[in-house]
Amino acid sequence: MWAASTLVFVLLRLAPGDPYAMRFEGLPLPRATIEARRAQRGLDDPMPVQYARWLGNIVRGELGWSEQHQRPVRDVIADLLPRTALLMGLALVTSLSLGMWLGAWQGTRAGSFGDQVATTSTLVLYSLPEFWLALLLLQLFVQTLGWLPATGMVSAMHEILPFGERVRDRLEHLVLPWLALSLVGVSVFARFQRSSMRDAWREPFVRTARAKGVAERGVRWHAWRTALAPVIALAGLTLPALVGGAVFVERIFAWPGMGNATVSAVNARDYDLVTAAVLLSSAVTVFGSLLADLVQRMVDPRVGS
Amino acid sequence: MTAQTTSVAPLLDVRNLTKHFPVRAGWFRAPTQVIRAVDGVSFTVADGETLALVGESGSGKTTAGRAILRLIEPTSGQVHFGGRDVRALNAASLRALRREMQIVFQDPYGSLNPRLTVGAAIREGLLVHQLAEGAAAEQRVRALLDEVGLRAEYATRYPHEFSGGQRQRIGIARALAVEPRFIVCDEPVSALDVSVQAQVVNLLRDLQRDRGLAYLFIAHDLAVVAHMADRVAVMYLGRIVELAPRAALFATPRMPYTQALLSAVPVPEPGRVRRRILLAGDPPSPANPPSGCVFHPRCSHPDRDAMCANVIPALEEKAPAHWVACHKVPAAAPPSLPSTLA
Amino acid sequence: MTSPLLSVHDLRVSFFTEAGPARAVDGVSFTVHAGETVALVGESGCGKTLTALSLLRLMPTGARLAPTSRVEFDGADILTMPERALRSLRGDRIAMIFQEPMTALNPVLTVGDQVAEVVRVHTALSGRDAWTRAVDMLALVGIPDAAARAQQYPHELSGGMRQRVMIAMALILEPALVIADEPTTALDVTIQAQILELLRAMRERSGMALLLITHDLGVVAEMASRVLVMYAGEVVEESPVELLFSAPGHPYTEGLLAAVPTLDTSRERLRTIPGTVPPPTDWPAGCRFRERCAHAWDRCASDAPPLVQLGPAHRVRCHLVQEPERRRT
Amino acid sequence: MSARRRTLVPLLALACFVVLALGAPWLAPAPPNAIPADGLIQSLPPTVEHPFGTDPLGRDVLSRMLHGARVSLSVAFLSVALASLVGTTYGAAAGWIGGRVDALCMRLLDVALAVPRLLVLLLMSALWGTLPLHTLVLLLGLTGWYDVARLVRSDVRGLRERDFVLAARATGVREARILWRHVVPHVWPTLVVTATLGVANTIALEAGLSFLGLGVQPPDASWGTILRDGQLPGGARWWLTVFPGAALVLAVLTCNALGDALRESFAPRQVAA
Repeated sequence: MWAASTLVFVLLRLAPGDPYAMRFEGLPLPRATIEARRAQRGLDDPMPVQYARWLGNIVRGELGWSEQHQRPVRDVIADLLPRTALLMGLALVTSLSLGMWLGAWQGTRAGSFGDQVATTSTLVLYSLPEFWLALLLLQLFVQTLGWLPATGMVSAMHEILPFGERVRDRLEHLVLPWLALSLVGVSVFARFQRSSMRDAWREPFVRTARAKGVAERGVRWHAWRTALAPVIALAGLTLPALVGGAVFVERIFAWPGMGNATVSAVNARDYDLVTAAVLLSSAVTVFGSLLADLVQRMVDPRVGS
Repeated sequence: MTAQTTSVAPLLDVRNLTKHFPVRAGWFRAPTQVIRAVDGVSFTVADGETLALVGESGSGKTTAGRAILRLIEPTSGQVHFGGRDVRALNAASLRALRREMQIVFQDPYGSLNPRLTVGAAIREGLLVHQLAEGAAAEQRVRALLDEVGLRAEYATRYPHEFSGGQRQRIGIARALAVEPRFIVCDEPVSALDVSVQAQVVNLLRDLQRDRGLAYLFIAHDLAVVAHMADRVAVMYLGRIVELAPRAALFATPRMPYTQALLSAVPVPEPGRVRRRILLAGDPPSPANPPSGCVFHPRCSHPDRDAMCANVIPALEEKAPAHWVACHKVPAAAPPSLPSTLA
Repeated sequence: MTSPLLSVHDLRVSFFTEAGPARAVDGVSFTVHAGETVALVGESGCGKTLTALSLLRLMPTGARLAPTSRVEFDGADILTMPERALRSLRGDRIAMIFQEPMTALNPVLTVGDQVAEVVRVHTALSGRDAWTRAVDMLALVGIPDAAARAQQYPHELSGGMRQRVMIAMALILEPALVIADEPTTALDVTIQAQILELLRAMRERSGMALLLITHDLGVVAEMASRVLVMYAGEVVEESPVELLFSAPGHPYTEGLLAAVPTLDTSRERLRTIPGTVPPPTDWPAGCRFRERCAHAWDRCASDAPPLVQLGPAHRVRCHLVQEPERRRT
Repeated sequence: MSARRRTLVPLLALACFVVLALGAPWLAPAPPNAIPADGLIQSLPPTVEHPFGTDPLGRDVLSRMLHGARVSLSVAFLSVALASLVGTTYGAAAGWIGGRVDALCMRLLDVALAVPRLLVLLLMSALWGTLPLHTLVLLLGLTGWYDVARLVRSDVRGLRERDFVLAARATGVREARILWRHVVPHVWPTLVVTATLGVANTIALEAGLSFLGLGVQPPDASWGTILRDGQLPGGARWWLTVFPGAALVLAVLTCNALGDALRESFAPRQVAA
């Protein structure tokens, strides 16, 4: 985590000029004013001092001021994060469970007709960029068929709807972003689970289980248990990609979450908010891979010993 | 303290060879433990002689073989080959020395680069030591293939087209290409079927006779060793526990471990009643070897005592040319234990 | 003679490979009586492991059994019985021990679990009782501190201990027949001695029959009462063990015995069998050993020799049986 | 489908893409940025004259797509080439040297992997303002080599212990020659497969960035910018979503299928080796 934030700091310094010079470039402001702002934000201090302050601020949770929202970055994030977490969490659970189920099914009958159909389907799904899938879903279900409400998290009249309708309204807004994120995720996990299950299926211990008189269901369970660890490791490594996918999907469905706000912040040069978003996503990634590591150790005693 | 058998300087002289592998763990790979794979091993190999290094897995025999060639850098000890201090050589002189010291590996599938033709693999040594080039090199490759009993036109084929026995012949041809005086044979026949194994054993012996080669023959199969070796060194947990001429070792093994090892070998003679010494449990881990005599926790010698548990026995000449590391074997006397094979 | 426990008749298993069809097991017939130890010997590629696997219909995918093949166990044909009946036989009446206990055991389950699973699958015992039985069995096969070891995973045990776990798993329900496929090949010689001793003791204790698949003639001599020698997918000799070693009938058996290095030979050349075992896609016509045989004559190339009864329980697949004068010395 | 055909079909498809991209100036009915002379500046659905329709500035979509292919493909190929170069060097060095150097290299890689790639790119474009094309290639390349490094490193580490490498060393072969003759040829399959899958990934990523307005900048055409034009206010224009999107998916699919097929075709040899 510390290393990741250092990396972000280095990345910030790598860019030409500095964010303040850029932000006020071309604006009819006196040079002195800009210099004053720079000094005020400590950008004139030597690099190590800046670095120490940067690190200190992060540790204290001081993420800066969002020029775009005119609020502290911390507050902006507190509002946005739960919405993104909802979307990503749902998508992750769906893709993991469905993908693992499909992949495990394929792995035990590798080469069969059903497996080939599934392999081709997941390959195509895997090749669909999330943002285009999202655009397509939007075009089809909203603009052409008109089955689902356009974008956002709730409709304009949400507050005055009765309770049942409100739930329905929320679900209707959720379904497309969830679908766009999950479909691609399913293909990722299915592809991986297939190959790890196929490998496990060829291991001699599968034959041992059969020789013991274990029924096919139990034999599949034997194989699946050993094929689990690599998939969990992958799930940890996939988080950055999922974050990336969420950015596009939120953007297209105008889902008011972190991803959407990050892109807006980039366009508005809201520099503190972008930095915070990068830091936050790194934190999620690090946490995710630590968690994956932990679960992996739980399901496979060989890992780490 | 060396097991010197000849008065002339031996071809290979290994003294107190030690290789400890650090076990690294954690983020920055700090060593947390030491595996004492080879722990103070001394022996000599004379010109044209075969010394067999036998032991079970984990005894350190393979590591010893590789450390001598500096394929693994030894932790300490001296290795002299043909009078030169192998450990003191710089990279260039070491490469030059490798013309004289070669190795044949156990796994006939892993020891040949699958992307090189057989000819290219054999030729590589000729090229790096500038022994032959072009048509001359081609000629040498064909002659080498012929010498190991393969057809010369195999030179253009790839390793996967050959059986295990044939690959092992290719590996031998590759080692012979640079005309070495000494070859470390690291379990060269363990992976082969019985009938093929016999072919390769005979080939190795023919080559030794024709070329005056010296072998360090690493093996776990005592029966093969009985057909290959002039002298035999038995390793257990990184140490040599017994070293003797072949006939003496097989007829009158003295160290209790050697006796147990010999008695464990299944003999293809049904109905023959033998006194079998069954060792209890598994060999201890080389990361945590027992104090004193490394064998003492499994030893069944009737006089086993505190000395065995606390004092490391030296490898001593208990009978002419018969070296034993055991407190309980009396020096220069008839064997204290009844021979298992008598 | 009582009816045999296991009777294999004309077992044929084939594959389709890139190089054409491979008749990996080609007309193997033999019997195993209750309490008997029979060894199946041969070099790699002779079809002995595939024969063993076929007895429980555990062949790898792609292997085909000929419709005429029969494997009768206690009167029932294993090759045609429904999957359910077969499952209740496996592990309970017929058990298997595999060569490499590292890969043959499931790496992510405790060894106690894997032994107890056999009990749970075949009996009505609860999980706890099955576990207790598993721990008792692990202790019986000589695993020290079995209750603690049962909680460990295969990679935490040594090779010898793992093979003891395999044996515990195979023997826990006291099967009538145990098929052991190279049970000691992956082990060191002193550990091999322990495992062979254990198998002998267990056999005496339970009276099980043992079909021992091995390439090691020393192991055969120590363990078996009857021997089947396989070469190129066929049984070439069947013989009581003493007779096999004292008077081998088939040139291949003879060659094999001569090629085995022994401890007390003085340093003379080993005898060898020239050439190698042909691949199963390319068995020679006539006698399959002909190309490596010192005695072969034209009849060997044209007629495939039948398995001829030579004496009581001694059968040999060689034309020399009928024309012993052809033998070259 | 046989293994051979599974490789050949996507390979031919990829070749088609390359030919279309290279031939864009001759194949395209109109220059990519030409606004119609008759002043008809509006987005029209497909007609015979404009088979894929026109964009909000009245430009011919087919022509823009053909020229966009040049940009999309060259950005992807160049940045993957850069990533492969950096990743192979880094991974091979870490794997071959081993020990503490290797451990340190891998920890650094973990750190780099912790920051999601897309967000690094977002941050950079926020700081740069707009990214010139060569900077985009550079950034995509410099953020895309982690996988290559990891895989090459694990391959090299495995190879380092192989008997045939030891045999070469025992013969007296120099380390450089061992690397070149005995290690590099075995890393090739990994590299080719990862690079192919990397191209697929990068094509999609560049399109995504351009779609967000942060990648290729107007008026230059790339598949992503055309898609972005389709989202401009003024009603649904399906032809601006479907056609460039289909091209994008086809290109990504082709590379993924090729990568999968190559991996399968390399696998048996690796097993045999």
